Amino acid sequence: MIQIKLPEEEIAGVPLRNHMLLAAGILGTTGASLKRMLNLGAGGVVTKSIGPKAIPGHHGPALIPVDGGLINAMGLPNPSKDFVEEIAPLKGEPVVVSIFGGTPEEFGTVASWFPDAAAFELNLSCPHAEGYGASIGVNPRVVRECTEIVKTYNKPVWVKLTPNVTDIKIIGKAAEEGGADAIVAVNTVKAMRISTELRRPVLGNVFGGLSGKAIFPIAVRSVYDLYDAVDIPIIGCGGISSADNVLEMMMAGASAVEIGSAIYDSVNVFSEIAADLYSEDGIPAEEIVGCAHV
Amino acid sequence: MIQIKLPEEEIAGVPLRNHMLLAAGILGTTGASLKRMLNLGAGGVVTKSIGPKAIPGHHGPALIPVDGGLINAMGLPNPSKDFVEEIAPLKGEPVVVSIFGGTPEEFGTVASWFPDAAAFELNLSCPHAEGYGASIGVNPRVVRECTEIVKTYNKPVWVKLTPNVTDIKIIGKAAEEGGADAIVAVNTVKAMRISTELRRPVLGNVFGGLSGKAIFPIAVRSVYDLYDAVDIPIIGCGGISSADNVLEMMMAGASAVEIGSAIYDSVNVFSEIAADLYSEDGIPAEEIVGCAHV
Amino acid sequence: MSEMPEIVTITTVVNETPTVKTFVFDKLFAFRPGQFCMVWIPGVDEIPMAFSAANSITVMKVGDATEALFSLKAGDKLGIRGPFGNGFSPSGKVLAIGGGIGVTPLFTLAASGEVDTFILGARTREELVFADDLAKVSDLKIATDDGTFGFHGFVTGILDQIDVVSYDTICVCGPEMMMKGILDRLVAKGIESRGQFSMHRYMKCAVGVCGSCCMDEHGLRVCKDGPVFTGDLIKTGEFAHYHRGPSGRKE
Amino acid sequence: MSEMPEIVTITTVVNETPTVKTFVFDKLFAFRPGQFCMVWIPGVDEIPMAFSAANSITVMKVGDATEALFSLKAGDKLGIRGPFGNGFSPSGKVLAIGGGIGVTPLFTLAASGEVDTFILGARTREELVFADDLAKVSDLKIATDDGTFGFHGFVTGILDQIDVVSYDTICVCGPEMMMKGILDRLVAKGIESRGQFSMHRYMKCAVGVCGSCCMDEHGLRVCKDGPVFTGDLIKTGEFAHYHRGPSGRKE
Ligand SMILES: Cc1cc2nc3c(=O)[nH]c(=O)nc-3n(C[C@H](O)[C@H](O)[C@H](O)COP(=O)(O)OP(=O)(O)OC[C@H]3O[C@@H](n4cnc5c(N)ncnc54)[C@H](O)[C@@H]3O)c2cc1C
Ligand SMILES: Cc1cc2nc3c(=O)[nH]c(=O)nc-3n(C[C@H](O)[C@H](O)[C@H](O)COP(=O)(O)OP(=O)(O)OC[C@H]3O[C@@H](n4cnc5c(N)ncnc54)[C@H](O)[C@@H]3O)c2cc1C
Ligand SMILES: Cc1cc2nc3c(=O)[nH]c(=O)nc-3n(C[C@H](O)[C@H](O)[C@H](O)COP(=O)(O)O)c2cc1C
Ligand SMILES: Cc1cc2nc3c(=O)[nH]c(=O)nc-3n(C[C@H](O)[C@H](O)[C@H](O)COP(=O)(O)O)c2cc1C
Ligand code: FES
Ligand code: FES
Repeated sequence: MIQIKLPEEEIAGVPLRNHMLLAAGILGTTGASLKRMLNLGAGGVVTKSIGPKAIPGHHGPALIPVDGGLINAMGLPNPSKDFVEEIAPLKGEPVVVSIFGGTPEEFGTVASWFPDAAAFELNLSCPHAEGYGASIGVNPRVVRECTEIVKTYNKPVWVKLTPNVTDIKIIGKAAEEGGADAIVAVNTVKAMRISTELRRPVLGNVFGGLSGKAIFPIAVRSVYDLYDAVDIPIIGCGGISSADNVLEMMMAGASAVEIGSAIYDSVNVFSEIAADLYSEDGIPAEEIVGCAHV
Repeated sequence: MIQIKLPEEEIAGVPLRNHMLLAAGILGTTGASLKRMLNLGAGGVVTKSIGPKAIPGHHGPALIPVDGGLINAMGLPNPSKDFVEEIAPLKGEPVVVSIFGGTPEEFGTVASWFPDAAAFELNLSCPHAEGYGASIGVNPRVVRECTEIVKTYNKPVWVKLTPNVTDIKIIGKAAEEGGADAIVAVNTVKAMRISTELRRPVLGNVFGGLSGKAIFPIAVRSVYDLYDAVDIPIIGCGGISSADNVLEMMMAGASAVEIGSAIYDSVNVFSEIAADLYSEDGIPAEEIVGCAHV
Repeated sequence: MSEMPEIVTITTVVNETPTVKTFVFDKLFAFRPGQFCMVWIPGVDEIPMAFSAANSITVMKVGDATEALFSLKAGDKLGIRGPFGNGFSPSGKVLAIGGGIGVTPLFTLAASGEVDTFILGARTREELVFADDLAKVSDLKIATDDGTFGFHGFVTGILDQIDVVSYDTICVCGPEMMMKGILDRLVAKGIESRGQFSMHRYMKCAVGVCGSCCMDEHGLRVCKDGPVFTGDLIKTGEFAHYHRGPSGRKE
Repeated sequence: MSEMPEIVTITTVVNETPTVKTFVFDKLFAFRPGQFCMVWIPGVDEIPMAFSAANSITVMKVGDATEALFSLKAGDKLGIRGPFGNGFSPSGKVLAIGGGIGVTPLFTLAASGEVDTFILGARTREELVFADDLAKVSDLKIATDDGTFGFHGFVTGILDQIDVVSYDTICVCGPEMMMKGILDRLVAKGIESRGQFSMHRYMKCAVGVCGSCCMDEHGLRVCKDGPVFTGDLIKTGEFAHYHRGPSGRKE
C-alpha cells in the first residue's frame, strides 16, 4: 500500500491536522467529546448538526447495528444555541460546525451564532428529519440559496449531500454555484429494518439512514461522479474504515475524508488508520486525488 | 420465527410454486440454468433482461465480490431474439421474461417475441447501461408508456424499479398508472470500487451496481415506501439471504420476493430458505404482507 | 455482525415495591454485573436498564417509558440489545453501596458472591429493593431517609461509621447526589480510585457512536467507556454538577 | 468478505513457444490443479486462466486480451481473482491428456506427482508446451498433428494404443473436439465417469452468479460447478456441439 504525507496546507479552507475528520453526529454533541476525538487523532472534527431550536430527537430505538453497518434515526437532536458555549473551549481548533435549518434564513440564523467556527458544514442531507436535511437538500435551488446565505458569514462553507437523489451532480453543482468551498459526500442512505418477531419497524422513527461499510461503494461512486462535475474540493464520507479506504476515496476525487460509523468498532480508528496511511516519505496526497479517473 | 404456507393462488398474475423467484440476470441467460434453478427450489424464475439487439456486455472485470455484497456492471449482455428458442422448453413453467429497450416501442418489440412468457418484467432500473434501464427508468412518463405498451400483449407486467431516485414512490405510481400488475423493488444501487494499487476503477465499466446483504435495509425501505403509495402487489428484491429476510420483506409490503446475490454463497439458497420458511401449519403469507406498517 | 434487538417474552412480573417491578423474560443474556441493556418497549421508546439477572430487569417507574413498561404483563414482548458497557471489576475486599433503584447492578454483583459489605439505602422502608436476598449473600447494612428501617439517614451516614479504607473496591450506584457524597469521602481519604461508580446519562445508541451520553471533562462515553468509572475519572468535570438531556442541553 | 482482485507484479516472462508465454508474478496462490483465476489486464479485460504454478499463468495468444497481456513485461501489474472452481480430483492410476494450451492445468497435476501417464498433443513440434518438465514427472507420450515430433496425429491416436481401462482417472484438457474424441472412446468402454474434463466456456463473474458459462443440458456452471466435469455429466447436451458467446448467443 502506498503512504501519503500529512497535509501541508489548509484543505477546503480548514487547517486540518491530517486528512480525516470525525463525521457529523458521531460523538459530536459535546465540546469534550469533540476534543477527545481530536486528541485521539482526528485531523479535524465536525460537530453534531445544530439547528434553529433545541430538539430531543426521535424516540428509540434510534440506532441499530445491522449487517455491515448501522441504521440510525436520531432525528437531529441538538441543543441549538446552547452549543455555542459547548465548543467555546475549542476556539482555534479545526472544528467544523454542522448546521441545519428548514429554510435558507434559518441556516443563516444558526451560522450567525458561531463566529469562531473553522468552517460550516450544511446538513442538507439527513434522510430522517421531516422538513430538514434531505427533504430540502434534494432541491438544487434551495441548496444554492442556503449556501449563499451562509457564505455571507465569511467562512469556508462545506455542503453535505445526500446520496438519495437521482443525480447527485446536479445538487453538487448547485452548491458550487452558491459559493460552497467544498462538497461533503455522502450522508446516510435511506433505509430501514423490521423486527419480524414484533412485526414492526425497529427504528422508533420507522425509517432512517444506513451508514458504515455497506455504503462504501455507494459513497465512492458519489465522490467519483462529483469529481467530474465540480471544481471545488470534495470531502469523502461513508463507510471508511481503513487506510486503504481513505486512499480509495482520494483516488475517486476526495481531498479529505470524514469517518463516522467506524467508531463503532474502535474509538481509536483515527490513529489506527493514520499509522498505516502516513509516512514522512509518503507522497503528497494531491498526487492521488482523483487519479482513478480514466 | 413464524412460518408461512405455500401460495395457493397466483401472485401478481403468475402461478408461483413458492414466494421466491430467481432475480433477473442471475443464472438467467440459458433455458437450462433457469430450469435448474426451478429444480433447485425457486418458486419462479426471472430471465436475464432481453433487449432489442444482442449485446456482448461490458469488458471485465464485470462482477466483483465486495464487503457484504457484489458490485457488477455486466452491461446487459443478452442474445436478444435468440432467447426465444432458449426458453421454449420451459413453456408452462413460471418463467417471467425480463425485457428492456431504449424506448417504449423497443419494449413492445421485445415483448412481442415472447407469447409464452408467464409475465414480463420491465427492466427500467439497471444502473450501468447507457440509454437503457435506470437511465430511462427515472422518468415517470417513460415508465408509464413502457408499461402501457407491454400491457397490450395481454400478460401480467411487472415493473422493476431503481432505488437510485429521489422518490421511488413517484416511479411506482407511474407504473401503476400504466397498468402494471406488480412493482419489483429494487434493482442494484449505483456503486463502484477502485483498486488502490492500480489506481483505477475495478469494474471494466468504471461504475456498476451494488447488490447483496449490504443493500437489504435499502430494499426494505423501498418496499415499505411503495406499499403506502401503490395498490398493486410488490415483489421485494435486494439482499435477501434468509427466511427471516423473506418475512421482513413481506412485512414491509412484498407479496413475493426475488433473490439474486445469495446464489453466490449457495446455489441451493431457495431450498435452504424454503426449509425454514414453510410449514403446513404455517400462516397464509397474506396475513403478514404489509403488517409492519404502523 | 448484526445486533438487531433480541425479542424476548415476559414470563413473570414481580412487584418488588409499589414503584419497582422485576420483569423476567424467556432468554438468558451472559452479562457481567454492572453491564446494561437497551430495553425496547415497542411503540414507545428504548431505554437503558441494568440486568438484575441473566433473564430479568428491575425497573422503577419514573416516566413515560417505564410507565408503559409497567403496563406489560406475562406474554408481552420486549426487544433487548446488549449487554453493553464495562461492568464492575472488583478485587480484594468489596464494599457495595446502592441507593434506590441503583441497587440493581450491585445486587447482581452481590449475588455472584463478590460483595463483602453492602450498604443499601432507600427513601422509606417499603422502597427497599432486594434487601432479603442481599442479607443472605453479604453483610447488609440498611439506611432509610425517614428511618422506617435500619439507620435513619443517608447511606453516607453508615459509610462514616465503618472503616472504608479497609476495602479494596467500593462499588456504587444510585442518585448522583448520593454518589457525590461517597466520592467526597473517598477523595478525602485519597482512595477515590478504589471507587467504582456506575453512572447514569441519557443514552440513545448504547454503542458509543452517537455522543448522547458523553460526560465532561474527558468526553468519556457512559455507554461504552462506562457505565462504571473509577472515582479519579469523574471527580472533576460535570459529575454532581450537571448532565445533558436528550437534546444535549445541560440540565 | 471482500474478494477484490489481488494486484500482482510480473517478475518474469518466459517465452514457452512463439504463441505461448508464462507470466510469473510476485505472489503465491494456494490452488488445486485444475482451478483457475480471473486475470485482469488493466484497461483491457478480465479473462480466465488456469494456474500453471502457484505464482504463474501460461497464456496462448488468441485474441485482444491475450495480445494485450503479451505486451506486458516484468514490473507490470495484473489483478488476480481466485482460485476458482473445483479442480481435478484424481484417484488411483492417472492418465492425463492435454492438447495445445490445455496442457496447463494438467501440468500442475503432473508436477504434484499425481499423473502416471501423460499424453501431450500439439499442432507442431515448436508448439509443445512443458514437454521437458513433463517427461521428468510422468511417462510422457507426445503427438503432433504434423508429425514433427512423436506420434504423427492426434492424441486419440496414442490413446487407441494404450489400455485406457487400466487407468482409474483420465484427466483431460484441450480443444473441445479433442476432448470429444476422448469422451467417445471412454463411453464406448463404459468408463466415461472416470474421465475428468476441464471445460472452457465464456466467463464473466467466475463466482457462479452471472450465468454466462452455463452449459446445456443440466445448466451447470463451468466456473463454479466445474471447470472439471466427469464424462457422464457432459456426454449429452451441448458438449462438442455448441457453446455460447459473450451475449449468450449460441456459437
Ligand atoms: C446504565 C444505566 C442503567 C440503568 N439501570 C436501571 C435499572 O436497572 N432500573 C431502572 O429502573 N432504571 C435504570 N436506569 C434508568 C432508566 O434508564 C430510566 O429510569 C429510564 O430511562 C426512564 O425512562 P422514562 O421514559 O420512564 O422516563 P422519562 O420521563 O423519559 O425521564 C425520566 C428520567 O429518566 C432518564 N431517562 C429517560 N430516558 C433515558 C435514556 N434513554 N437514557 C438514560 N436515561 C433516560 C432521564 O434521567 C430522565 O430525566 C438505568 C440507566 C442507565 C444509564
Ligand atoms: C477455466 C479456463 C482456464 C483457462 N486456462 C487457460 C490457460 O491456462 N492458458 C490460456 O492461454 N488460456 C486459458 N483459457 C482460455 C482463455 O481464457 C482465453 O484464451 C482468453 O479468454 C482469450 O481472450 P482474448 O481476449 O485474447 O480472446 P478473444 O479475442 O476475446 O476471444 C478468443 C476466444 O477466447 C475465448 N474467450 C475470450 N474471453 C473469454 C472469457 N472471458 N472467458 C472464457 N473464454 C473467453 C473465447 O472462446 C473466444 O472465442 C482458459 C479458459 C478457461 C475457461
Ligand atoms: C448516529 C449518527 C448520527 C449522525 N448525525 C448526523 C448529523 O447530525 N448531521 C449530518 O450531517 N450527518 C449525520 N450523520 C451521518 C454521518 O455524518 C455520515 O455522513 C454517515 O454516517 C456516513 O459515514 P460513515 O459510514 O463513516 O458513518 C450521522 C450518522 C450517524 C451514524
Ligand atoms: C450479475 C448480476 C446481473 C444482473 N442482471 C440484471 C438484469 O439483467 N436485469 C435486471 O433487471 N436486474 C439485474 N440484476 C439485478 C438483480 O436482479 C437484483 O435486482 C439485484 O441484484 C438485487 O438483488 P440481490 O441483492 O438479491 O442480488 C443483476 C444483478 C447481478 C448481481
Ligand atoms: S449512548 Fe450513544 S454514545 Fe453513548
Ligand atoms: S462466469 Fe458467471 S456464472 Fe460462471
